[in-house]
Amino acid sequence: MSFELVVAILIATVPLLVIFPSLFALTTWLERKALARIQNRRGPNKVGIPCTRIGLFGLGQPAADGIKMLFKEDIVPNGADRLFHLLAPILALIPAMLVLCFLPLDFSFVAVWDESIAKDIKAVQGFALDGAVIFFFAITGINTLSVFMAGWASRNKYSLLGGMRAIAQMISYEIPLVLSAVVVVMMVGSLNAKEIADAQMGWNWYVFTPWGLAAFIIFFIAALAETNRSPFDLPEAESELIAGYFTEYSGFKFALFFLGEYISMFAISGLAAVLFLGGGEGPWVAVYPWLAVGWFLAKIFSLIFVMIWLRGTLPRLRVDQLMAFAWKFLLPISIINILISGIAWHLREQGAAVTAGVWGVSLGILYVTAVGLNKLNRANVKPREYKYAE
Amino acid sequence: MSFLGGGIFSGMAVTLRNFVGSYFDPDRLTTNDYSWRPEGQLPQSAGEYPREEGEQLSDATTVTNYSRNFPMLLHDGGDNPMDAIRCVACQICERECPPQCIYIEKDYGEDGKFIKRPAVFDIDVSVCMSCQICVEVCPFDAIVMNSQFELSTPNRFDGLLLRREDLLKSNGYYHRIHPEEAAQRDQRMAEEKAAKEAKKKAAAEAAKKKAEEKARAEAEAKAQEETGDKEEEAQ
Amino acid sequence: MVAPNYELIEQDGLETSLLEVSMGPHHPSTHGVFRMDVKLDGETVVDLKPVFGYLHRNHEKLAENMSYLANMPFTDRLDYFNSMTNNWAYALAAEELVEIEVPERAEYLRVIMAELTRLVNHVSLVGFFVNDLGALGTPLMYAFREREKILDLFEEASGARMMCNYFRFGGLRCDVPAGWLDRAREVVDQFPKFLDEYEKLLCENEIILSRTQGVGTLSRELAINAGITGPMLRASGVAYDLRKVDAYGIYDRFQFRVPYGEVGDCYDRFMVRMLEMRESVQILKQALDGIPEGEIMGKAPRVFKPKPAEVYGRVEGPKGELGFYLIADGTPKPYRYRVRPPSLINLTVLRDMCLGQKIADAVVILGSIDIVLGEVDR
Amino acid sequence: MSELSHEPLLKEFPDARWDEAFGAVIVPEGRARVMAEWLLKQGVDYCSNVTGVDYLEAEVKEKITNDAGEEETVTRTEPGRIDVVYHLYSMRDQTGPLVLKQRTGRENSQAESLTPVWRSCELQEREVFDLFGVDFKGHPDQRRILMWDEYEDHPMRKDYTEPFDYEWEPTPHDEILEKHKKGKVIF
Repeated sequence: MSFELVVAILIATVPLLVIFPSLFALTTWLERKALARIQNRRGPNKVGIPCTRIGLFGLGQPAADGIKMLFKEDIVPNGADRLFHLLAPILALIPAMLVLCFLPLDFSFVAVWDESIAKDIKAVQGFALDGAVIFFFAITGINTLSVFMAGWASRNKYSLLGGMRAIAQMISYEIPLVLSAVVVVMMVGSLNAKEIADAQMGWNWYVFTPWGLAAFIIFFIAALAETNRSPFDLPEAESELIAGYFTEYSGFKFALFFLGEYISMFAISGLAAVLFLGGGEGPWVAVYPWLAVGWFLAKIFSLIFVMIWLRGTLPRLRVDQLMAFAWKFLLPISIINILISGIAWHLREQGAAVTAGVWGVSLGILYVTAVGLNKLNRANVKPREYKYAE
Repeated sequence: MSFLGGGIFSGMAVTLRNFVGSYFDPDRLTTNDYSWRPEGQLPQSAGEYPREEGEQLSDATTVTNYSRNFPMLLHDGGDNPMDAIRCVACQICERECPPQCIYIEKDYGEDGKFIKRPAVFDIDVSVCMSCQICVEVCPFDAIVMNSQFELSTPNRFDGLLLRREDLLKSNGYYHRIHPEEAAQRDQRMAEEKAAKEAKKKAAAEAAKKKAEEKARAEAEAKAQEETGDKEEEAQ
Repeated sequence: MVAPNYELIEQDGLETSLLEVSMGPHHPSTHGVFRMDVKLDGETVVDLKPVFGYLHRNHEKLAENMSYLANMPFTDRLDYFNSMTNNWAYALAAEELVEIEVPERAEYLRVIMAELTRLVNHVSLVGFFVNDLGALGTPLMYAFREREKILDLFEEASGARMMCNYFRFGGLRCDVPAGWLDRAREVVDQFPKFLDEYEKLLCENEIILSRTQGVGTLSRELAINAGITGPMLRASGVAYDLRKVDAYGIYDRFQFRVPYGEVGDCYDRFMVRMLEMRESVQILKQALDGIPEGEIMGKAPRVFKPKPAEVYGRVEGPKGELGFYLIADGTPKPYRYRVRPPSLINLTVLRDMCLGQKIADAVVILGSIDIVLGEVDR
Repeated sequence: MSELSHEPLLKEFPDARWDEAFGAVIVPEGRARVMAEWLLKQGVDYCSNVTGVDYLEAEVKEKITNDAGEEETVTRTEPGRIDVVYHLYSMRDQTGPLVLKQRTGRENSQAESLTPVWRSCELQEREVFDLFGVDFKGHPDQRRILMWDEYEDHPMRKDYTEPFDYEWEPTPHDEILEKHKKGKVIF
């Protein structure tokens, strides 16, 4: 292995390992701050630079939390499976970090001094892989295992219930997640993340097409469920299961779980940005290629803000409703969406009139399907009128 | 619900309005900012908190003009507050206190004679429940509610036992923390005092009158006797 | 919903056992130190046994060793959300013992305080209820934002925010300070605006609808037979409100309606409380407009020493019928003092409502009953 | 609210006694369940409050007219008893209250459970069982409710004495409690 190749590999991977964990810290702060503002509170605003009274809007909070987590006692319940109890958080973090390399973050602009290194960087980047999207889903699947491991190894009934819920939920929601990604893959004809992003150049984002929009919404909902975010945070449902599968975790193991969860949030938002929001595309990217990374992160953050916003607004679904929602609502609608997008692909480039017709019809079909499925599933659920006695 | 997911969107609109509103509308940002205060300055308001161990809020610190926390004893000023203490150690509050947190011992002078003031007046604030019953039953307006809320201490036994000296506060302080209530109380006390004095005066006058009448009657009787005597003498 | 036959499962040769979970005494959503011993088949509740008493302090025995007046502050601590209505119920019973006339202004102020308390209780209950549904405290924080304004009013009037200790036999402890009525009017006028926002946030939310409708249905017959009172009874379709039935105090002077549901599920219980708040605002507006000047204390005896008698005084507390049963024996202490706690008696049907539901619903049903452990355990 | 008259009840059950002083119907022994079922049929559908009252053995001074027609003050010993008090209302007719009292001795206290008639008695009768030690016949689930299962005594009885507190620790508050115990602070 030549020295240049080592440099190239380092440049391609190290930023991922640096940027995202530090963004994790920022995101915890952001989430707490945004939730606080939604709830008319201030949020963390005291921890800033140590030994001074400079608050910096509480930006020191994540660091303080991290230090606290590191020094906390690591408690393993008596009778728990120590090995799996230890492995679970590690296994939660590894796949989350691994999938980051399938995001089309092109760091080749760093190597301005050597054209060949830039070329090498491009060659070793994971997203250039032909099956990047498949790899992405395959590796995120491991996450399920870690959650169940944690739930089972904790020797706690709440953890067990949380683990069982997590498995059912993650397996169910993987299907609409993949099926909605299939729409884009069909349109592009490639599983290569770079090519998918490039296909949306010139503001041809898939979210701006009816099938793309539907697929994006399904993808986003399924992504919420995959990352255990509200309103699908049943595995860690606080009001029912204390903290679900990590009830018995403390200290650094808990921090690892937390980190893994946030990194998979980044990863899945990143994939959504690649598939539907044009990857790193944005104004002035052609002039400054490094801006692509910025735009990409901006898209990720706006998706994450929506996640936080939803968390601040919505209560949680129930287990049976959650499963019903995946199998009776998201799955049929995503299959219909695939059919629609297939037909639309065949009718592409047939003139503006045909395109408009296809758009109108597919929007109509999708909306009617959604409303119909909703009626079927929740026939008796509607607001009521109330009577008064004088 | 006009369209699919309409309820969720209207909810999200509400939270977004609160999110944005919290930056502009003070009504939507209700929590206190416990901001740092300058070095060497005592905390002045409810939003400020003791920083160093043993540091208490300044005497003027109250939550609002109406809030109550723990009882305090009033004195009417002077160099030695113990001389002007209103409490006469009648022990009514001790008897009526629902959680029984007051402890009083009467003060006896060197000659063993009861001086109308407490020798010991303790309130265990770890037991006190701030119910204000003692204030209501006190016939001498000697005990009222303080509103100083910062009483944290590292010692949970003796540190939370307020002695007579800790409890003594001047009437002026009372006026500062509860202006309305104090004014009303003073007015009522003045009225009662005036009524009492009027009554006393009336009683004194009545007594005087009675005495005068008696004197006059006696004088008359005497005079009569004298005249009788004289008459007798004359006869 | 019919629970499956567990004997059959055993016969198949499969070794199955039910998962027994002890929810509580420290669980995030048991509203205090309350325990539910739940037997689960998967996620479905097969059996449920409520366990009480962690907060028991024998309130009744305490009161029997204390003078009538000295017990007043202890009633604050029963249902610590509604100290004003607790005070009122106790004062009502004691006033019946010695037959004191309460002055007009005091009656008006009592109604104002009780209805403000109802707003405080319902608004924070709805917040807690949605919290149990899994919302991250946002509705609760909005509820507390409004509650603070009312608690400020309480503080100005009585000196304390929650443990008010404001009512006395024959009236109130002190008059409200100058300008208080205007401030109260302002708060009351602002309240419907907040209710609009709250309803927009919650009442049509699809997730809340599907989580609460058809969950924990309580039939009308069982509700009456089990002595359920308050909003929970009205949600089951019985428009029985002591403010109308007993018309204690001066409630017969106000125009207000009693909302009631038909199904008796969690959604009805939630909505009945939302609607009741609007009616309370109506009462408050009328009371604030009609309040006269005058005395606030009736001619109460200096030493409260009632003749031997038995009374049972009850008011419509925010949680249900709060009753005080007093037996006087001619001494300054009550011979027997009994609280009829609505929270405890409403818990009678917890098991009936939870059977066959999911474990997540058990939490929601408990939330919709509206218990305060200070009152359940006393 | 209009009164719920006790007259029909007394007519139906002539052995029941009306206690004028306290406005309560004293239920004859062993008839509580039958009476309750009859009342439920009459529309008394809501049992609001169930509680116990403990009366210690007491000397009562009574003015009676003796055989000779003279007024005389007699001292007699009233035996201790426990009353189980029920406050009944009718939600159907919006009337009430009607007070029922079951009387039982202080030793081996027994009463009939009305839980099968009114479910609202369930937890309250458990509470009376717990705090007063009245055994309710026919109660479906009679366990301690507020005290823990292993607890022996019945705290709401008037002759209850507090057990030794193992977690006791000295506080400055002890002096005043001592004073109260000695009776220096008089009520």
